[in-house]
Amino acid sequence: MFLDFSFGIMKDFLSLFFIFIIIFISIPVLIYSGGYIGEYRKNYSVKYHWSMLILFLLSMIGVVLSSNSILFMVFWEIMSITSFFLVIYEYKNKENLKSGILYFVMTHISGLFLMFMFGFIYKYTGQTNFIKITQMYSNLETHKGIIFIFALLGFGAKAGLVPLHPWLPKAHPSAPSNISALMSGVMLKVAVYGFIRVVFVLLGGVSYKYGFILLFTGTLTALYTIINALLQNDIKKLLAYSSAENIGLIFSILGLSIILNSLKLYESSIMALTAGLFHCLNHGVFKSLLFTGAGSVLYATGTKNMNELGGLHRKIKFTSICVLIGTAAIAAIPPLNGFASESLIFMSFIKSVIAIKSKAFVLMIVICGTALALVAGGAIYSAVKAYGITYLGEARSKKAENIHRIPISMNVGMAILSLYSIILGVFSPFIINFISKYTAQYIFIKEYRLNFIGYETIFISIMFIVIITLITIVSRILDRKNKTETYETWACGFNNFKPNMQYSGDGYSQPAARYFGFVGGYKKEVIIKDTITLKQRVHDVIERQLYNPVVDFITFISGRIVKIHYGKIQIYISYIFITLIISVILVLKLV
Amino acid sequence: MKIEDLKKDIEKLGFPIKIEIKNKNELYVDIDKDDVKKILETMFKKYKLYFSGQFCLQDKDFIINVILTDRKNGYLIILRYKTENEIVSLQGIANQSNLFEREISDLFGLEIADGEDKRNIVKHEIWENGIHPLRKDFLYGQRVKDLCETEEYKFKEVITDGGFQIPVGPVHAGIIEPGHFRFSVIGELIENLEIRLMYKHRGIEKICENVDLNKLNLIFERVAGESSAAYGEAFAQLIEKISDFKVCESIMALRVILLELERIYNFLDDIAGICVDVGFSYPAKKFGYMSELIHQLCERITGSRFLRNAIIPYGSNIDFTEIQREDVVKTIDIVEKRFNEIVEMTLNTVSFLDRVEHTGIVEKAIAKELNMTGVVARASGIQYDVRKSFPYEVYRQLKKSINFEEIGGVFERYNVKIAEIRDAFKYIKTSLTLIKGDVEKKKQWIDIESGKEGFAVVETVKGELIVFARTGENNKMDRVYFKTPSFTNWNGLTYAVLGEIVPDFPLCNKSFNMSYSENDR
Amino acid sequence: MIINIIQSMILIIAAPLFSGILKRIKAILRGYEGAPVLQPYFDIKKLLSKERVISKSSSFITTVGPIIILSAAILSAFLTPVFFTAGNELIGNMFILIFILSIIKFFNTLIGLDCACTFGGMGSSREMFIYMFAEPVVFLILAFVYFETKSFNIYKIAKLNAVRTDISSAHIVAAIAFLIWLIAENARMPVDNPETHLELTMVHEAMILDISGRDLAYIELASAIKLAIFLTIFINIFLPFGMAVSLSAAALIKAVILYLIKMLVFLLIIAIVEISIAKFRLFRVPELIAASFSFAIAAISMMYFS
Amino acid sequence: MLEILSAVILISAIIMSSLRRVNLLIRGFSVQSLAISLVCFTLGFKTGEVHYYIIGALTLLVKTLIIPIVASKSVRELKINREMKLIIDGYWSSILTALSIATTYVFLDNFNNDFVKAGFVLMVLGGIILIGRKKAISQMIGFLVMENGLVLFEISMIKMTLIIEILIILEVLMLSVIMGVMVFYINKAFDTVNTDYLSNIKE
Repeated sequence: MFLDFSFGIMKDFLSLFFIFIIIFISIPVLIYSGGYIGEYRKNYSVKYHWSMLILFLLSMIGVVLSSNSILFMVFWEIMSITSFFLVIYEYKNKENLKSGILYFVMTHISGLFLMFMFGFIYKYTGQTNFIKITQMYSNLETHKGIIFIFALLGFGAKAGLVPLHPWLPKAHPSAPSNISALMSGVMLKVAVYGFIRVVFVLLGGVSYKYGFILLFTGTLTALYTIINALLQNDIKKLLAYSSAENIGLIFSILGLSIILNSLKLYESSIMALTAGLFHCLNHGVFKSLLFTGAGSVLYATGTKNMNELGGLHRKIKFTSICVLIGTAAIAAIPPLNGFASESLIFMSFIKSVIAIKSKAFVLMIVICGTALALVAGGAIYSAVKAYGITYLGEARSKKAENIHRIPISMNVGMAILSLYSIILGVFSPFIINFISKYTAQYIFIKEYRLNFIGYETIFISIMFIVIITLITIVSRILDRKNKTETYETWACGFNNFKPNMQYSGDGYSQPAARYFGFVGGYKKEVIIKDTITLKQRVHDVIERQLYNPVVDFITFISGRIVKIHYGKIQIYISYIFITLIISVILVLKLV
Repeated sequence: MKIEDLKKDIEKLGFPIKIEIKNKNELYVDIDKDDVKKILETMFKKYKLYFSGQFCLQDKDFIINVILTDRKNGYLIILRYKTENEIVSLQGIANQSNLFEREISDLFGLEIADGEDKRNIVKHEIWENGIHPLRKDFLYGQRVKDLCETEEYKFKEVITDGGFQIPVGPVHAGIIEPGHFRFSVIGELIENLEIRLMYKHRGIEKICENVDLNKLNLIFERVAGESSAAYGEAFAQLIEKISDFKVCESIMALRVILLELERIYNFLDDIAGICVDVGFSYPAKKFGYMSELIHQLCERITGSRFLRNAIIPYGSNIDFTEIQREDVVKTIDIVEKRFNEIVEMTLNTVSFLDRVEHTGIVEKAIAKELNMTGVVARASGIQYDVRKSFPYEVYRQLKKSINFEEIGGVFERYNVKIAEIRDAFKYIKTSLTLIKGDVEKKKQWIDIESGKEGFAVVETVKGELIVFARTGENNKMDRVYFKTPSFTNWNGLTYAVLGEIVPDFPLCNKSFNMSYSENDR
Repeated sequence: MIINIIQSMILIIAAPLFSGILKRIKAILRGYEGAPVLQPYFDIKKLLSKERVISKSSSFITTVGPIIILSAAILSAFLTPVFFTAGNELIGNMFILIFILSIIKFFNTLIGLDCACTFGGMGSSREMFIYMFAEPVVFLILAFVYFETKSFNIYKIAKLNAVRTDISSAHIVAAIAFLIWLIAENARMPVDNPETHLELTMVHEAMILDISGRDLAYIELASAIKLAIFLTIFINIFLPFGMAVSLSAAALIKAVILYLIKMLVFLLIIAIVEISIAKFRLFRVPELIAASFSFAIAAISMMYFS
Repeated sequence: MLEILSAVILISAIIMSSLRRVNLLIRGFSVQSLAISLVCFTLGFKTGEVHYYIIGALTLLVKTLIIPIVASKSVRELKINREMKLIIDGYWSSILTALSIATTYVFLDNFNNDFVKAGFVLMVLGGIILIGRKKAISQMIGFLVMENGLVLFEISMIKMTLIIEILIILEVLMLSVIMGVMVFYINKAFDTVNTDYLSNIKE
């Protein structure tokens, strides 16, 4: 038996679509990086960064293009390692190293699962070539479950599904912002690509049971992470959690697609998959935009703690406008791209239900849809919090007052991304219909000509612009008559304004913390003496309850194992001797 | 225990003291400056006295007076000590004494010797430096210039970056007097509240020293517009006490009618305010309407909507004949009937009860610690009513029991206020029977020799009002001191809102409804 | 097409009238005369001729926000059938309508945070808090409507429901869920007190505390239009009987009169609710919305699972 | 007519499941019972069977009038107007209600009668009220809601003999009277009507 090392490339729609996402998003991010990296020139090597960045991008393209599981894994590992090196780029900060190592471990766990998965596929089909596997997926029929589970664990760990997400909120804030933009905007999508490739294409669709597993995992991820996102003060942490939330959204819509597919409701299934794919693209765009925006804030002020920021709209106006577009997109404000895919997701949730016969399925889907609606509400909440606290109002600390100038290249990168966001939103019907045509053709191998959505959005966008223009003209006319005057903000006649007399990030989300605080381990700290100490503390419950015991256990075990060493040669020899005897006994017994 | 026995008992304590009884129920104890703390502690322990206030007199030296009250027997015990330039701080022994000490320190320029809290209370940042308006060398009529020389008032600051402060006031959205509230929050829950008042200090105590006694009742009534009858009563009581005069029962009953009318419209406004602040507009409008009816009644019988210039010493400044009597009876009947209906309605409305029950709780221990008096204290379970402890006019016959509730929340204050209104209806009706014949308007010249002093204690709508006065030359007062109920009760609010959410603050505030102008004397 | 534009224009122009009527009804029920029903127009006129005062801390959000808010309100009025529906319009997707209405909320909350004033932040935070809980209800109501009529297009829904004769119990339950959501979304009484002037308790008003002049006029107009739109959507989804489905004069007149009567009835209902209950405590509002949520679920269950 | 009534029944049950006011619970219960009795009358009018009328009249008399009046009287006397702390708070109990309604409808998929499902929902929601409250009187209401569900269940599904139905209603009356008396005495003895005390007695 030999391994098939035919280095063909995948040229089907799925690969091309994801390559499009990678290139489409990485161009503006690379432009952005040109300015952003300048900050590191003093302390770190820029050449190293660029080479790793290019390698990272190439490896992602490699993953998407590879038509062979071995090749796939090779590129996958290169992608993991380069991204690890990029995460720990600021290696002088100990905190970054720590989170980098967590990322490294998680990404390798992911790799391990994927290895198992491809191993199983190889075992049952004897093939590593994706096209050939597709042709003989009937061999896999009885073993789909185990492969699906490994795919979910492997790709889920990379994409950040709960409970495998803890690396996300650690690695993203540690990485330089252009890298977090790429990791969140693109790399997570590569994991989604892998999942779609394996589950939809290689396995040719799985049973609805797995669809429900996926749906629930996705919904749970979205719920858990959005609440955690809401409670964060660190912009990049908030965005990282929000990425996990969007991944949850994508995975749940994929789950819905699987369910519908296995129930032979192809039309709805295509719609769901289309919504998922389109959301991949859109999330990539607006999340990169928001991460680059966070990067600009970090560049300009040196902090990413929302409670220290504020009033940035005055100093970095262009950035703040771009980020406003990103915020509106993530908040699903029409006619931006977030709205286009989010409304499609919810529509497909409702539409799919009508066709399903089983009431229990419908119930579960409706409940998941409702939960996702809550998530959408939370997404707007956290988006408004992130934007409003960071950019609006007055500076909350000295850091936010003394601002570095932002290089033009960074602004250009962000401008391109915001332009994408608008274009993808306004012209969404074309894109959706385009994607759906090809998903039908290439993934479901069915000929369906579908128009899920009319060209209403375009019409409405035009109307919206016309109305805004009209009202602006009216306002201009009115303004000519009545002057505009600028005064201090009215503070009830109290004129001793201090920066901590405006809402803080913690305060903004406290009402929600009261209801959902337990999800984020919310705790309040109040000490009232001569001065007042008010603090909120949050931690990732899953990380603390699930990961820390494991880490502690491993530390404990390794601590014990260390004691075996005494540095005396006799002891080592005796170890060897004992081992030898035991193995001889075992061999004799067993054979 | 009779007051003579008390005097003997105190003499036995063994401190170098001088004791004097004046005006039947006032015990003046002259003590040494160094003994203050010790004597005060013994007083609290041995005689279960309550600390009610502290004020300063200026002779050659300054004389600090500590007012203690015996709520059971109705005595006032005044500890006096002479000092040149500093006050012995009672902070830690007598609760809330910091307020009084800071006030004295601001107005007389004395140092607080060893107290923790020495912040300005009357003086705001805008005041010029070195000004002490109540000193005799500060000329009457002299203005305090706006020089912004006084040091900045230190609030408790939030130091961490997650928490923040909400400054509210001094200019408010509604028609409210000035006051600054500083909430320390991290979101909605109130973790700490500081109140700063006295934005419009009027110097009434100084004015009182320079107005002829015959016109002084007008000044008294202006201390707090909402309880002008009670302040007028305090003045009448004071003058009658000093000059040992007793008016006839009809006039006494008439005064009670006016006082209770004032209580009715005030508490009607208060409960209307509570309804407004929870957005329950129907009863709010109705209560407001009833309050307006009472106001109009007041105008018909006294010529003033706020019952001003009606109660004067030695007599009555209004006629009260059969016409007025019928008017009162008729109006009260109409209002009482409507009132009971609307109250019943509010008590049956679940959404209203949900808002007011278990909101803004001041526990009994805290209320005691803050020396709270009046309705708010009675809602917290403190059974103290001046009308019962220091009965004046015909209250000895009327006031048999005290309305009180246990928990001390907004709902309890609401209930106590309702009970007070109902009581007021009852007292008015009984008082009407006590008025024999018509009362004629009769004003008598007041002329009192100098050096007389005395206290008047009155239950205003807010609580216990203690007025001290000492007569001086030229038929004028030498010193007038008001211990107003709001002065101490305000701080109850800071405890009531702890742990409540920010949107519930206006409700708690309205249920207290303390007076700003009583502070800005 | 033209009739659609006309009916939407009428809705936009009449929107302040409806809020004027609502205020007047409340005043009369509480026993006083109240302002004339045309008062909102006078207010808007007064605000339009006043100078604009903006805060030193405010950003372009304060400049752009009110314009976008008003545009979104007007745009959504153009997507709503009022008394006529042909059922084959190009526009009118409920999802788009709901999301466009959320523009108003989005910019309102940003305006709240814009002027560095605690009250604005307070209102903004509360609004978002309520909005987050209300979102699932919207989803369920849309799902219900889709299950009932197999359409997302509000014109089509209105037409289908207008010709429907039987009325199911699910329909009633869903209508109640919608009403609760409407009240929560429009900052009406048990959720927010539109009449209050206490900074600390406000939700909607707190956000626009620092807005003045024409900006305030825009926002006031937008919220009046929003209330009118929500009521119109409610009427047209749940009670569309008598709606004109063909272009005849008689049908149109009947439809207009019926629409006005329905509108007045609902304004009366809102007025009675508003004067007879006290505002909820902020943290009890989610309980109200949760009740609305269970109504919606019950409606779907009755509609779909039986 | 029947649609509106069944909507009223369900709405009242949903509202009741998240209330913490005892007198509102009682009011809701009486509205619900009124609707049920009207359902009985309507069914009687439609089918012409007498026993519907009798059940309706009994429900009207016992559950709409007697029990609510007695209960609200005891509430007024005992001054227990609300639950201090629900075991499940309002928000989550509404969510729970929603989920249980949906599940009920899904599981009772096969029955084509609305009242069967409504009856089952009432039983489940009555259970939620029964579990979620501490005060004996609201637990009693929860029990009565369950019984209402039973009535709905019966009038729609099985041809019950009239006698049994009447006996059940009378039994419920007896039960509620006994419970009321018990509640009263518990209150006298412990100064509160909290069933936590009953569990203390057990120990």
